[in-house]
Amino acid sequence: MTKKTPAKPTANVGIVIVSHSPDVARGAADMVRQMVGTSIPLAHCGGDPDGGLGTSVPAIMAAIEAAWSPSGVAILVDLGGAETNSEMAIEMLDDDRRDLVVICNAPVVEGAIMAATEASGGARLAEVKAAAEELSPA
Amino acid sequence: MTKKTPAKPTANVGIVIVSHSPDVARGAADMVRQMVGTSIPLAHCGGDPDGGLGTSVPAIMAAIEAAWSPSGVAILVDLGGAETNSEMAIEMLDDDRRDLVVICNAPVVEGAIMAATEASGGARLAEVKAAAEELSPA
Amino acid sequence: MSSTDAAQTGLTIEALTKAIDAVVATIVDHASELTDLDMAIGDGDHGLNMKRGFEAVRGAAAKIAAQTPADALKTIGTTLIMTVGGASGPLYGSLFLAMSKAVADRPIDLVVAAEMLEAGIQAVQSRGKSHAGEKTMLETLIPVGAALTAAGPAADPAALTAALKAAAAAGAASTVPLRASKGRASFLGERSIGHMDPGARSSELMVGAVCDAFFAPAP
Amino acid sequence: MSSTDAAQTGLTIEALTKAIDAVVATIVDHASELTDLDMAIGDGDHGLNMKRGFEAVRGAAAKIAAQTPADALKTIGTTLIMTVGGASGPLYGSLFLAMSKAVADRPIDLVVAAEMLEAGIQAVQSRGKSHAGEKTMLETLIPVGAALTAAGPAADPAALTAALKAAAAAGAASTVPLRASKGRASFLGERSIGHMDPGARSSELMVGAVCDAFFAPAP
Ligand SMILES: Nc1ncnc2c1ncn2[C@@H]1O[C@H](COP(=O)(O)OP(=O)(O)O)[C@@H](O)[C@H]1O
Ligand SMILES: Nc1ncnc2c1ncn2[C@@H]1O[C@H](COP(=O)(O)OP(=O)(O)O)[C@@H](O)[C@H]1O
Ligand SMILES: [Mg+2]
Ligand SMILES: [Mg+2]
Ligand SMILES: [Mg+2]
Ligand SMILES: [Mg+2]
Repeated sequence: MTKKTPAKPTANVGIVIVSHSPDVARGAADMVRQMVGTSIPLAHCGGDPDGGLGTSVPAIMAAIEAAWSPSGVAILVDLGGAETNSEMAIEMLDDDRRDLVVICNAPVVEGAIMAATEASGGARLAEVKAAAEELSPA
Repeated sequence: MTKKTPAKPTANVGIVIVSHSPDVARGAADMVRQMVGTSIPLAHCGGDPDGGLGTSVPAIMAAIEAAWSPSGVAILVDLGGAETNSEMAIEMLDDDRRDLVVICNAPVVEGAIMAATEASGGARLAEVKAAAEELSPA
Repeated sequence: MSSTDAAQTGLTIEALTKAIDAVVATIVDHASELTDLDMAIGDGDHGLNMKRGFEAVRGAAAKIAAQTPADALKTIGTTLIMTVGGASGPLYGSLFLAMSKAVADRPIDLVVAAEMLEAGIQAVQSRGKSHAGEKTMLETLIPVGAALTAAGPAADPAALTAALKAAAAAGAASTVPLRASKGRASFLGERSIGHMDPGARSSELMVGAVCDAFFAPAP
Repeated sequence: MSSTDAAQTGLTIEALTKAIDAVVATIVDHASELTDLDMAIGDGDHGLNMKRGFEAVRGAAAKIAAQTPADALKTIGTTLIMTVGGASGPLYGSLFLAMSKAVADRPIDLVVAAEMLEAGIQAVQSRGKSHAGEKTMLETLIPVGAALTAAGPAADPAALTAALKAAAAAGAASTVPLRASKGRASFLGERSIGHMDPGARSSELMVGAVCDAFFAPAP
C-alpha cells in the first residue's frame, strides 16, 4: 500500500474553473497558468456529459479532486447551470471536504485570474474568494 | 461595380469578443451563438499577433469590421491589455465608425451573453452596453 | 398501483418501473418540443439534457428493478444529477432525492406520495433559490403537489389522474404570460413573456406519464 | 545628431535610423530580462512583446529611411501598436505617435525634442489612464522628460547623456518599492512591492540606446 505524503497545512488554495464551454475553461486555465505558473493546484472543466455546451457534475467533482488542497478550493463558474451543478458537486463530496470548497460570485475568466493570483500568494480560502468577488466587472 | 445593399437602420447591434486567449474568445462566441443564433453580427478574436496569449490591434479591427452594424458594435474584453488594445483599435477606425463602437465595462464571457441577448431583441447600443454592465459578477 | 393497492400494500417497484418507462418514453418523444421551447427563451438544450438524463435512468433499469421504491428514487435522482448537464439536472435530481428521503421506510400510499412530492418541491426551491411565479418548473410542480395533497388517501384513480393532469397543464400554461426571473430565460427580461417555460412543460409531461402508468386501466 | 547639429539643422533621418537600430538591438538583447521581470509581477510576456514590436520596426527600416523624422516616428508608433500584443503596444505606440505630431514641421533640436517627449508622456498617461507613482513605464519616462526639458537648447552631449541615463536608471529603480496600481501587476497588491516594473526597465533601456546613438562620440 502506497502512502500519500500528507500535504502541508500551508499549501496554496486550489482553483477550479467551470464553464459551459470546454474552450473557455481551457483558455481561462491557460491565462491563469501564465500569471501564476504551477504555484497553485488548478483544474478546469467545461461541457455537458456528451461534450456539448453545458456542465457536468462528475467532471466538476473530478476537477475539485484534481485541484484539491488542504487549504481549500475556490470554484469559478460562468452561468446559472454551472453554478447549480457546482453546488450539487460540492454536496456530493465527502463530509470532510465539503466545507473546504466555495463557489465565487465572480466572472469566470477575470475571477479565476484574480483568485489564482491571490491564492499564489498563500492567501486563505476566504481571501481568495473575496479577491475574485471584489472585481469590478471587467 | 457591385453595389452594396444599404444596411437597414434597424439592424441589430454587433458584438465583438476580445480575450487574451483564442480559446476563451471562441468558446464565449459559441455560448453567444447558442443563445441568440444568427440574429446578431458577432465576431471574436484572441491571441497576440504571434498567436500567444495576448491581443492584437489588427485582429480587433478586423473583428469590428466583421461584426459591423449600422446600429453600432459593443466590444467585450477580459483584462487590461485587451481593453487598451481595443481602445486603440477603435481610434484607428474611420471617423464615421469610431463613435459607433463602445467597450463594455463587463466580464468577457458573461457580459458577451448578456449584451448579445439584449442586442438580439433590437436594443440600441447604449442599452446593449448597459445590459452587459448591469451584471452583478457571475 | 391502483389507489386501493396503494392504501394497502403501497407502491411496488414494478409499478414504479412502469412509471419510469413511461416518463422516459414521453421525454424522448417530446425532446424536440422541449428543445424548441428552450431555444425561444434559453439555450435550446432542455430536450437534449432531459433525454440524456432519462436515457441514463433507463440504462439503470436493472439496478432499479432490484431496489426498493425509495432506493430507486434515489438512483433516479443521482443519475439525473450526474448526466443531465444543465440546471435542470440538479433541480430534478434534488426532487427525486428528496422524494426518496421522505419515504422514511413507509409503504407509499397516496398520503405518503403527497408528502414526498411536497418534500421534492421544497428541494427544488432550495436548490434553485427560487419560488412560485418565476417562470420555472415550479409553476407546474407546485399546483400538482397541492392537487395530490388535496386528493386525500382514497381518491378515485380516474378523478385523481384528471385532477393532476389538469393542474400540470394549467401550471405549464401559466408560465406563458410570466416574465422569467430565474434561469437563462431571465436574461431576456420582458422578452421572456409569451413563451412557455421548457422546464414547466417537461414537468407536465412527467406528471402525465406517471399518472397514466399508475392509474390508467390496463389496456 | 550632436547637440550642435541639432540646434542648426535638426535631427536627420540618418541619426534617427541609427537610434532605432540601437533600440531594437538593446530590446532584443534584454528580452529575457524583461520577460523575467514581467514573470515576477505580471504575465511574463513583456520581453516577447517588445521584441516582436521592435523587430517589426526593424522590418520597416526601408520605409523609415525614406521618411522625414516626424513620419518615421509615426511609422514606429503604428508598427508598435499593430504588433506588440500587450498593453505596452498602445502605450509606447501612443508615445511615438504623439512625438511625431509634436514635431509640427519644425527641425528637431533639443528644445523641440523635449516638447516632443513631454507630448509623448502625456499620450501615455491618457492612453493608460495613469500617472506617476503607479509603478509603470511612466516612472522612467517622466523624470527623463523633465531632465531633457531642463537641459535646454545647448546642452553638452556627454553631460546630457549622463543626465538622461541617470534619470532613467533612477526612475526604473524607483519602481522597486512601489505598489502597482495599474496593469497586471496591480492584481498582486502588496506583493508587487520589491520588484522592478518591466515597462519602466524597457523605457530605461530605450533611453540609454537613444542617447548612445545620438550623442556617443563616433568610435
Ligand atoms: N433557479 C431555478 N429554479 C427552478 N427552476 C429552474 C431554475 N433555473 C432553471 N430552472 C428550470 O430549468 C429549465 C432549464 O433547464 P435546462 O435547459 O435543462 O438547463 P440550462 O438552463 O442549464 O440550459 C428552465 O426552463 C426552468 O424550468
Ligand atoms: N495603464 C498603464 N499605464 C502606464 N503603463 C502601463 C499601464 N499598464 C501597463 N503598463 C506598462 O506596461 C507594462 C507591461 O507591458 P506588457 O507586459 O507588454 O503588457 P501586458 O501587461 O498586456 O502583458 C508594465 O510593466 C507597465 O510599465
Ligand atoms: Mg437550457
Ligand atoms: Mg444549458
Ligand atoms: Mg505582460
Ligand atoms: Mg500580456
